[in-house]
Amino acid sequence: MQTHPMKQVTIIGEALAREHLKKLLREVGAHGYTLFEVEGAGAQGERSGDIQEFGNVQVEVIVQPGMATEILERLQRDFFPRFAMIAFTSDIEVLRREKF
Amino acid sequence: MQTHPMKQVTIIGEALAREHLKKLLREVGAHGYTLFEVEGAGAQGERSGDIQEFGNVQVEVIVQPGMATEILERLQRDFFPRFAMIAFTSDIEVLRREKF
Amino acid sequence: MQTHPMKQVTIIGEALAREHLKKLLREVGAHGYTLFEVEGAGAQGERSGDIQEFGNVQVEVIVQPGMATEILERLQRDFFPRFAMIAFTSDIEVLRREKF
Amino acid sequence: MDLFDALRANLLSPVVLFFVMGILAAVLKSDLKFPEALYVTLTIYLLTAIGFKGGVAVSEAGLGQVWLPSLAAMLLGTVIPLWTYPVLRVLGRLSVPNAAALAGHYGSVSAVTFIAATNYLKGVGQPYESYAAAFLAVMESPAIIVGVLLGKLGAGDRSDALGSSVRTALHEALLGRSVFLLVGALAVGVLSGQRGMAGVEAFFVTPFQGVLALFLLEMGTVAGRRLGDLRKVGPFLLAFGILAPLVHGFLGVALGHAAGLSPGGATLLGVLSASASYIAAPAAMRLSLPDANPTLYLTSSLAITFPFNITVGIPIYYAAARWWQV
Amino acid sequence: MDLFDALRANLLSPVVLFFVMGILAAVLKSDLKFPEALYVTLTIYLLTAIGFKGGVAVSEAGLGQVWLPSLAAMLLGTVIPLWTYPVLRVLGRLSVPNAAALAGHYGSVSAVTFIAATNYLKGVGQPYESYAAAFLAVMESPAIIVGVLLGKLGAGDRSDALGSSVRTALHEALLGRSVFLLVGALAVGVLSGQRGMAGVEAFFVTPFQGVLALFLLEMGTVAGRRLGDLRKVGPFLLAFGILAPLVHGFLGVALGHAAGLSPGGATLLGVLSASASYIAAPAAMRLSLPDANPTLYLTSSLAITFPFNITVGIPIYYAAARWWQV
Amino acid sequence: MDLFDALRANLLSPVVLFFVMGILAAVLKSDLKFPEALYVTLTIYLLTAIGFKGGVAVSEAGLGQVWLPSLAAMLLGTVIPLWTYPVLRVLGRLSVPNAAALAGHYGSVSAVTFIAATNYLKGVGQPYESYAAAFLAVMESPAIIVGVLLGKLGAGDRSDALGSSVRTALHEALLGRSVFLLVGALAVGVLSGQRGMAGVEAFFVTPFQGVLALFLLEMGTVAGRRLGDLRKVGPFLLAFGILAPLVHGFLGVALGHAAGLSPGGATLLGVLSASASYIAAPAAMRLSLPDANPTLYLTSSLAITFPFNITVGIPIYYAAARWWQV
Ligand SMILES: Nc1ncnc2c1ncn2[C@@H]1O[C@H](COP(=O)(O)O)[C@@H](O)[C@H]1O
Ligand SMILES: Nc1ncnc2c1ncn2[C@@H]1O[C@H](COP(=O)(O)O)[C@@H](O)[C@H]1O
Ligand SMILES: Nc1ncnc2c1ncn2[C@@H]1O[C@H](COP(=O)(O)O)[C@@H](O)[C@H]1O
Ligand code: NA
Ligand code: NA
Ligand code: NA
Repeated sequence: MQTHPMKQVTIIGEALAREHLKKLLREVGAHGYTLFEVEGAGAQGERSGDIQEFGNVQVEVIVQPGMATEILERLQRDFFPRFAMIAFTSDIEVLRREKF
Repeated sequence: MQTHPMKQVTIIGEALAREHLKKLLREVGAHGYTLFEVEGAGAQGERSGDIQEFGNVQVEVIVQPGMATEILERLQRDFFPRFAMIAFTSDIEVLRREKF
Repeated sequence: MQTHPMKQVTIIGEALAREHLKKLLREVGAHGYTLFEVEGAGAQGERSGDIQEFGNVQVEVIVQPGMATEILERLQRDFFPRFAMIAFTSDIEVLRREKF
Repeated sequence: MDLFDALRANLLSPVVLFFVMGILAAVLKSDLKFPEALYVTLTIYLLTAIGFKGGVAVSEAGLGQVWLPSLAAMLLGTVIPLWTYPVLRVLGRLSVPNAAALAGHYGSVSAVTFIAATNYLKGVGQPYESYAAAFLAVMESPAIIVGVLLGKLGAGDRSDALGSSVRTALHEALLGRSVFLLVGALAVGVLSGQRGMAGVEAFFVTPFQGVLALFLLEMGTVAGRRLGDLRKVGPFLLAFGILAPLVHGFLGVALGHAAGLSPGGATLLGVLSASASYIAAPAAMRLSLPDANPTLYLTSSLAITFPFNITVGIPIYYAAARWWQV
Repeated sequence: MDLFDALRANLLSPVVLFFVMGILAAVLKSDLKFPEALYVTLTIYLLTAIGFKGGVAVSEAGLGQVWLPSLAAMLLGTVIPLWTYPVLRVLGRLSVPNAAALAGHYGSVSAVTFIAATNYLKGVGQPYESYAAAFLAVMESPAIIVGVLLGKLGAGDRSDALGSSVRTALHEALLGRSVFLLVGALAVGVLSGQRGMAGVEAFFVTPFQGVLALFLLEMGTVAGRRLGDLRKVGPFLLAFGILAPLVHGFLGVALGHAAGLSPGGATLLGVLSASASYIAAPAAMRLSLPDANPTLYLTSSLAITFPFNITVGIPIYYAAARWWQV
Repeated sequence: MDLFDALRANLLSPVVLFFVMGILAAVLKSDLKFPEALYVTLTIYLLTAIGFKGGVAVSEAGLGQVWLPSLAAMLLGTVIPLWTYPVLRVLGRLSVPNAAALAGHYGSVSAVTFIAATNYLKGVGQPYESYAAAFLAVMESPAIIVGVLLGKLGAGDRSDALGSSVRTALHEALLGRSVFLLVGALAVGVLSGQRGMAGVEAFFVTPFQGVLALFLLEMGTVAGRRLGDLRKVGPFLLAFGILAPLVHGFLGVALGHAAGLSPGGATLLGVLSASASYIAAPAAMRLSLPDANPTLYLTSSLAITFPFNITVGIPIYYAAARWWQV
């Protein structure tokens, strides 16, 4: 079973950023993404999911290490100042490297 | 705190594969799984969650490295040709190794 | 892009433990958490999400390694004996270490 | 109408037929699955509606008429665990926490069973005290507290630990979703009265029975999915899950009769007494009696007693209430 | 009323206008998005209600009157794929699995289109056999099975693999959510009859049209989001997605007429025959004919045929049914 | 009916009592929590219903009668931010973005408050121009745009950045879920008219008040959960959150009177003018004025002004409208 190292970038932030995040991923050229709604709490207080507009989304995107860095830089610059948000990367092993 | 290395296998794919994935996990003998609905996009286009049948599920299963490979092989052979799907593994540390 | 190593603690267990888990995280002093509802199966049988009270929640919390151990110890001691639950840690890289 | 007709009327009602259909869906492994949000929504609607209607009825009847039967109902809920517990300990050879948890479940009530019963009485044209929802409200919690106490004392707990877990149970029992909705809506009904009812009747009353039918379709799938656990609970609990409701049902009918309720009202008190909680009680027990095995109390209350009451129990208690009266 | 009025009455009905509004929401990229749970809930409600109503109607009319047209409907569903397949193969130059999958979709039915048609007939005051929901129930599955068989045999499958995938298709087709709800609710309706209807009418019948309007608002967004794929399917499927329903629609009307249905009933059989499945069939095909390209069958059934029928198809079939009669 | 009776009628209505019950649920930390899908569903239903009803009313009354008061409403929404902004800057010592964001919120409207007001008028038997929903539709967006402009110009933005963020705000304000549903449903109502209403009335009109009661139960929990933030916003915003609606309310009533509206219609214009947006505006401001602090505008609009209007504001504006008339 031949697997290939990749980076998973996880972004958790307020639902309002949803479309902006999708746009960012298109711009950097990610081949795909996965998204779901979550609740949470952090520096910017509790964000319960009862009103969609006030909730959070978690976005997971699997990319090559280089693109991971690019995404983080864009988040740092354009998103962190505006949205309640965190982001982190983790090392994963995928099948079919050409997909990512 | 004694922790033990394990593999987390994450499978993201179309909701129609749901029961088939559960079956696969039973067959390889996984002790458990976690599942939730997500939306996403990839090579096979956008899969928004508005119609269950057209949405995605994300399945997380924690297993011994050997079983992880087995699951990936089965996915490669039986699922990737039929379903919009990705899969990857990551290294984690669990408590109570005997559970997995 | 300067990133910093952190621990992600993932807890998956029955929804009834929800408030207790939040309390635990407050007590150990975690700066935040992310939570969403999942279904799953394990040693304590299948937990489908149709009745909230019978379903599962997945809690993700990003902390310094030391706090990760503390959380695991508390889970081991106070939660595992009472609730259907698993927990594990994984290594991640975050931006803005001061947030965690 | 004799017992046979009473049964027939129930088994051929859409509400019960949809329930059976739900069980079939689970047994045949159809992929019919209600989204969790729908389950929560239907619960919120049913509890709010029944509470609100009950409250309006209370404001009409006046507390003077309501307090006595309500007190009787409350007492009944409180004492049922006291004999259920020893029976389960001695005859059932169950551990202290298991017996205590089960005792709490059977002293408490199932709102859905109650609602199905009101629906049944409507169907057969039997009037009943429409403030009966107040009985439902006062019967849910006490038995849960008693059950927890039995479990803790039976385990010889140190008083402080005892205090804390009773507090947990109290919080669960009084501020848990179901009790809160029921009591809150009751209060709203009492305060706004008939005048308030006029505006919202078309939502809380008119479509009520249909919503119930849809909800029982879902409850059928939920109960059906647990039928597999019947093997796990053993013959004793199987028998208990059917005999306990019968005994408690007749007792409730008798008490209701003594408290001066109409046959309809006596039937409802019987149904409440016969029903077992499967939401509030499990939640409280998981937290306050963690050593009790959920499979036991969930299976017996949800997979045995609940279907039994919905299908044949209700008409039986009704027949008893009518037989008593003459 | 001539064709023009028939069209006007449909295009200005809230149900269709909300559908158009939904398409606009998708095209204008408004952030209007229905939660998945709401979609599932509305489907459950609509299928249960239509099935239940139909069942009650069957119990009123008696099987003697229902079996013949139902059989006709079933046959129609079974044979439609048999000529659709070669057409798609030869004229459309589609691969075996794609042609077979599409054939299955167009032989099967869209419950929502059927419901919209009953709603339209109510609107123009045209009576119809209210047991027609039975046609819907018997037409959904057979074509799917036939489609899968065509695909497998066309690919010269070894019989065992064939067996297994037909079994999958059967399971999907018979125990899939939509068929199960429809058939189950039909049975409930038959058993509980008019007497049972009385209690739940206010939920399953009275608000029905309004719920349908809301649902079509959502279906508009769903269909609208797929309009982008029209480029991908090419001119042939564009034409097919409009001509097939017309041909099948007239055929259904004619057959309904021959089977002794009223103009209203004939219209409904025409609509069923003209409609293409976009839930049950895709689900079954994804699993049993994985080599078929979902974009082709989903786009043509959901983004072409469905909107065509909802907006102009229904009134056309109705006009045909009335023209035929005179 | 004097102010006291007006207040009493409101505070004892189920709608308001359920709202209070929701606040209690949050304050008492009951685990009552509505699923997000239910919240979205209720919003969709309420906006669609109110828009559709309004549209039908417009088609009845004719644009000739509707345009003047609608224009007045629109102007009101546009100018309110113009004096609110300096007040917040000077008296409140708020930063440019905070003052601008708040100004936009209070110029815009809360659909739920409007709906509660129509419900209140129904309750006290006061007729009103049923096309008033058109005012709601035209008042939501303009103030948001003005607020964003104030914030950008106040910050001396370079015109291009200005353009882009105004465009974002425009998109949010015109294609955001609430505005789109409202305007879309209005159009549907205008096109299908009374004839279309007949079919869907049982869903969009009859149960409406009850659904509103359920929704306000939820809104109570939402508002209640934010009460904790009251400490954070300081005494000035506390006062502003109550005085601004009073001032704007009387102004709206006066303007409505001048525009020839009935006391009922004038009350509604007063309510719209007094209400503050807590969905559309926050969404737009988060994106277009990211430097504004959400805690400030969400707390004042959702935890102060909204409860104030729902409980005592509406009857006060009504009393004013009646006093004015005589
Ligand atoms: N330490 C953490 N662990 C897990 N999730 C977090 C953490 N901090 C923040 N989050 C998530 O990120 C969202 C925004 O964080 P913040 O900007 O700090 O309010 C929160 O609502 C949480 O869902
Ligand atoms: N690069 C990616 N990162 C995260 N999720 C992905 C990625 N590619 C695909 N997915 C997920 O996997 C599903 C199926 O992928 P695909 O088969 O490429 O269409 C998509 O709908 C996404 O939910
Ligand atoms: N091996 C596993 N992989 C993924 N999730 C698991 C696994 N085992 C248990 N879980 C999750 O943890 C929950 C409780 O596990 P348990 O206590 O073993 O019943 C299950 O319902 C699953 O959601
Ligand atoms: Na009981
Ligand atoms: Na067809
Ligand atoms: Na305003």
